[in-house]
Amino acid sequence: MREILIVGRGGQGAQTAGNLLAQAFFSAGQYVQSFATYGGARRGTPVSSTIRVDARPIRLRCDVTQADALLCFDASLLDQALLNRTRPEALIVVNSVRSPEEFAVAGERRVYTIDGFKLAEAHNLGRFINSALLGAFCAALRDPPAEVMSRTISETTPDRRPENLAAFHAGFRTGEGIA
Amino acid sequence: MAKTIEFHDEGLFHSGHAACPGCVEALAIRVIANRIGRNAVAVVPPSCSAVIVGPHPNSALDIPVYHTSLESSAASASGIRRALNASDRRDTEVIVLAGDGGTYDIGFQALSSAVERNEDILYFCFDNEGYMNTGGQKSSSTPWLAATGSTPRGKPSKKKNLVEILAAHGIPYVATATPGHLDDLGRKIDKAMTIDGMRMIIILIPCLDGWGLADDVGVTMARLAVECGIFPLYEVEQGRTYTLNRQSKTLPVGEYLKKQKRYRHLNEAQIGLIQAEVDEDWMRLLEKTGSRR
Amino acid sequence: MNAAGQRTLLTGNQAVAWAVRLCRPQVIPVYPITPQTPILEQISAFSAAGEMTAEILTPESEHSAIAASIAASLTGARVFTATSSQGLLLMHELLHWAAGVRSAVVMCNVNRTVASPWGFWPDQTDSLAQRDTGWIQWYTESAQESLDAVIMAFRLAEGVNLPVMICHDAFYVSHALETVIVPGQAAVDRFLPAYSPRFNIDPAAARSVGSNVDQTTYRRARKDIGAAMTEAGVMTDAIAAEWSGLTGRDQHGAVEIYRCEDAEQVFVTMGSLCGTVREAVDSLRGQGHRIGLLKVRQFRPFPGDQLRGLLRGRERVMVLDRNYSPGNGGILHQEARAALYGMQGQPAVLGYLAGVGGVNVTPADLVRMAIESGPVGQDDNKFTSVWL
Amino acid sequence: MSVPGKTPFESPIWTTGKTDVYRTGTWRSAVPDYVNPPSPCHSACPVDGDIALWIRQAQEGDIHGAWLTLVDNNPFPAIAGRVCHHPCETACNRGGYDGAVAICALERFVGDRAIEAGWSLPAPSVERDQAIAVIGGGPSGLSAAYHLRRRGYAVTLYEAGLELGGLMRHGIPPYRLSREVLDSEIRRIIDLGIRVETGRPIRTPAELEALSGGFAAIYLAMGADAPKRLPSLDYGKPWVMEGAEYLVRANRNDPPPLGRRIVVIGGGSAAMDVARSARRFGREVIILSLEPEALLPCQREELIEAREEGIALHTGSMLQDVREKCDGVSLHCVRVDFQPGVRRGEFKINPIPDSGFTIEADAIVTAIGQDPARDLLEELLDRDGAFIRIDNRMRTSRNGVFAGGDLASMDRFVTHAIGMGKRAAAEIHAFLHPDAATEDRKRVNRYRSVPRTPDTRDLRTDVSLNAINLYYHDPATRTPQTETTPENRLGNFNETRATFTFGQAGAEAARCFSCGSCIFCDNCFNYCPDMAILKLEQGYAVKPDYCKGCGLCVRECPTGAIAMFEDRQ
Repeated sequence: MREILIVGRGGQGAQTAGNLLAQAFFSAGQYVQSFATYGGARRGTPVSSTIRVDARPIRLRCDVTQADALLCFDASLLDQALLNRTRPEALIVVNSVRSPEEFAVAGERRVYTIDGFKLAEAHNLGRFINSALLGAFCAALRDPPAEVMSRTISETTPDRRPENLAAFHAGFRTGEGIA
Repeated sequence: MAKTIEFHDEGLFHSGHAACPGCVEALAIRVIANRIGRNAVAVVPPSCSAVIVGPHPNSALDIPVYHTSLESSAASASGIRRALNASDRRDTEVIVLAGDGGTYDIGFQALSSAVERNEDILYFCFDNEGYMNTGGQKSSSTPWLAATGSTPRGKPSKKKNLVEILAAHGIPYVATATPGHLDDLGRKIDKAMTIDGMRMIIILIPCLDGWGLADDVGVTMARLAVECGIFPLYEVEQGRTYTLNRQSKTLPVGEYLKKQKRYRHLNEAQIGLIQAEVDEDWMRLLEKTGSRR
Repeated sequence: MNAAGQRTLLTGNQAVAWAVRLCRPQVIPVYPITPQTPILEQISAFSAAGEMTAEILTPESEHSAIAASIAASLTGARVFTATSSQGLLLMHELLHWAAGVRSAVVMCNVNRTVASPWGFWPDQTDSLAQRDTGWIQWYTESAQESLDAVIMAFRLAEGVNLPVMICHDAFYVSHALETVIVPGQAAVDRFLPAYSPRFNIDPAAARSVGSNVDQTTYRRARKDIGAAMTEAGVMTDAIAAEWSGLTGRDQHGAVEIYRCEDAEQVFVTMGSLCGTVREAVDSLRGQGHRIGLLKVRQFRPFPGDQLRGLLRGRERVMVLDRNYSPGNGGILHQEARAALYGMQGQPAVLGYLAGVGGVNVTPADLVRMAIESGPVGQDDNKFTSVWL
Repeated sequence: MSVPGKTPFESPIWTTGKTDVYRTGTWRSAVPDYVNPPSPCHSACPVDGDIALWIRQAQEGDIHGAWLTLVDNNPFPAIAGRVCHHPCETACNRGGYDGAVAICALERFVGDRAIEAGWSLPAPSVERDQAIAVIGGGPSGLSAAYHLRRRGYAVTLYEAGLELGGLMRHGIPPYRLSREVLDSEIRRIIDLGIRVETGRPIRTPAELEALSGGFAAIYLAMGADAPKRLPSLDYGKPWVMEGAEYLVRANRNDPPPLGRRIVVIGGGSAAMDVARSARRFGREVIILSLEPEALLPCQREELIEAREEGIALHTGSMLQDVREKCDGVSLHCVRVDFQPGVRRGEFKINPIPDSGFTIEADAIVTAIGQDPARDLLEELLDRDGAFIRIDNRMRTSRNGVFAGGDLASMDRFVTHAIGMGKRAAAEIHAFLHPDAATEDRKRVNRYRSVPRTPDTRDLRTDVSLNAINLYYHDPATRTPQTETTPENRLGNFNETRATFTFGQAGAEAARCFSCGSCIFCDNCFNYCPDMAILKLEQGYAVKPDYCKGCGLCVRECPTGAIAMFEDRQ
């Protein structure tokens, strides 16, 4: 079972990304369990989404405290408290113009950075970065398969579908390059 | 004899009920039951009505009665309404027979909501101006200066004006009535039954025990209340169109107050204050009915 | 959608809404409250899309919602409602009423902490505080179980004329998006025929209900509720067996046992915690411990006989309570101790307040607890529960 | 349900029956009863008229029915509607509200309608062999003859004069009672088949004895034709005259030549009639009465009209002596303090010192009452002062001989005489047919002589105004009769008042409270909170099982026809 953590700020699309990811894993034949941040979420406040993925039914019903992978929509959120919720060998993808080296993280955690805003703007998505980040994250995680993820985006994105798909693929290519 | 009434008793309200001798609430229920007919369901919260139409295993009414909790008449009636709608029985009338405590006070929240949703319910409030079934305590319908078990020296605040509150909701129909004007009550029931949505008829019930009256004067007292203008007979449609059913008040309030034990502590000055209040309210009502510009 | 059902991703609340849609209730009075609100919203969305045709009634309070529910049920409608926490507590008076008049309302209560202070976390004190109201109570572990439970609950409620409360935990069930098999409409229709109560509010019969009674009648009415509860205990297992046959999935009745075959120690709990316990049991079994789980699905009527049969001769029972009754500890603990009291082969019964207020309980916590409990000792039957 | 096991749901919480099983009648201590108590007008009526009933019929537009009800008790509605002193109106409950109902005027309307339409009195339903003699063709005799004839008897009416009518003809001027009306109503009675012998005075025992053999019973109603005289006056003087004589002549349009200024002494209707007749002949008239104005025995209307016609009044005054002068007489009078006595006709007077005054006049006419003739049937029948003594069944001391009217009573009113004739007929019938007549007599004396038994509700208490629910009776002023202006009254003897029009009669009839009469309005049925009133074919009954005794039916009865009584269950 893999446990994935997606964090961002309210309004950035982190929770949507989590749902899309869960849906894609489900479409790929996996069992998933996904939670979004719960309670009084407000725009700008930190939000997160957690996903458990397994080949067999998932029974565990407790908080994710040792994530295998982390997708971080906002580099400012990547603090020690967040890192403490990941395994020492966790995969971390963070939306940032900075280089991975600039992020001091403990253990054997692998940090990848991606300039989500640049990719989003390049595909006329303004500040909607979740497709691009999902692309990079899928590539780094090597799961779910790109065609399943892109189909999920295609099926569930209400508008600007071509732009989102293009941004996803661009992100995926970037992810392949850096991972 | 112009003032006698046309009334057809179909036997839908049965003898043997548990109302006090001379109770005009029972009289009102009799008229209501027979006007509404058999294709109806009644919701009754704890109140004198609940006692009157009971007790188990017998009922005084020929329509089913659901005895609900004190605060939830309007909600319960809504549930029945929706269930009937769901089985395509929209022609079945859902009525509520509640007291003022269950309407003005504890049931007010549910009532307001049902009015806001414009549920298709015909709600009768038997307004005896207090919690008479529990031996006579004040409710928000108890008039200013009336003595009750919980206001032994007279209620210090005014009676809540439920008609105006409901009118402000834009309720399709709200009317006042009394058991002293059965022809008027009957007409209002008939009219209400032609209107869709929430309808309310507030019936003043002079409580023989609670007001300190002889067994045979319930009807008389209801008429006095109207004649002195303390309880005007009127109707409001869609919250806007006001109709006054008795055009003038002809008696000083003292004629009404002095016949009731609950006011016997009043002095002439206080009666004067009540008169002034009644006069003012009457003028305001006339303005709304367009009788005075 | 085929007869076996459609695999889909749903939250626990969405699964409940789907179950409701499949059961074709005619009246649905609901008032919004976190974390129940998505149930109302999903049902409203189904209705807006024309996918279900119930009368959805949105009154000013939970109190009115349950009042309308009871009345609608007595009028012969199939009725569903949902609430949580404060909403359930506001309903309290009428919860008694619902059972007293023998309505067949099915309700989903999302277990949430009770104020004050304010919180949105999973905690079962809200529904357990309603245990004496005469409602059948089921506690579910997953979105799938909630979905199946709602369907079975209508069968049970309408079979014995008692209201049924499906309780699922806030967040861990209500908001967890998971794989759920949604059964086909035809299967549900076959399983759940239209509601036709023996008595209802109907001008044609003109019978009244709920008027004031004498002492003897009141006592008889209470005894009848007791008899219906007993009947419900039998019927629950039969209904589960029938629904298993129709869905091809294992459905459980009043209790479920997990790896208890030779267990010396048995966890006893309800709701979402069961999943975590399963992981702990597997882990402990892996370390050679003979341990299992008894999941109480049905808290009312309390399956005391089944607990006695299944726990007879075990060394130790560890009751986990995600609730707290100040002054007497965990409610399930107290009920289990009472059920097991004085029987031959009575196990030691330990109570743990695990997850009260929604605090996280991990498999590791439970493994540690089981191992650290050591050999059975004198303290193992102590009256009060222990904070975990 | 494929699940095994039987559900235990046989709920005891649903109702299975109706509340009729609870006999809430056990709660009560008092119970209403439809007693239809007498209306005050009825109790006051000298002929026991069913006033509330006939007015109710008039309200409904059934004038013929109203008339039949009227003539059940009184064959002279058109006459009574003009001359009755109407104690009914004094008693009328509406008087305490907004003015008594104009019962008398209504009666006149109905009576005139009958004359106009030519309605006949109901023929006897049986014919009897027995013959009865009625002596005296005045109101009492005619009334007795009528009621006896209606019961089937062969009646012979003996009248001393040449015309029937008695006082109605000799004593009442035509401006109050037109002769056409008088003749019509008398003729209608005679037309029932009554043998009339006029010019046949029966004054002596021998004359009476001569009749006795041929008749099963005899009713004496010769009236009081002996005028009282003022002892202080010399009736031999040409300037003194008795009122009765004056009226006989005036009514023949033959006014006595008494001069220009006439003083009439007396305060009753006869005095008024004399005065007003004299006024119509152009005389200056002054009335002098012992009674103060408030106690004048005449009717109020007469007083008012007399004044309107220019008649001066000196009430509470007594003539002390008269002095002849060359051009007439001087009446020396004094004001008096008048104290009425216990019995009718009794009084005490005390002259008020220094209150003397003088009236100059040409003549004096006294109208101070009349007595039966002193010599009448002397020695044959017991007497009671001036009157023939009768018992409470109107029997004289001689078996089979009954008496009534002014001959036997001090009540000097036409309708009293009519009423006594009616009662005499009933008593004679009872005398001749004791078995068959019980009910008949009961009916006639419905409220007067029914003995009280434990089962008799208090029938004799009149309906009071308190028993009338005024909510059902909107205020409405009394309808006045149209009157001729005073100027147009003088110089002729035309009737001064007009009969009601249909519109006026309808409006006035509608004012009647129908005191004590059930009007089948259904109020008792409609206002009963306990559905304890049963509607019958004609009327209502109380359901003893359910009546809680609240009295709401009584309170809401618009006519006071129901009353509460201690329950004897």
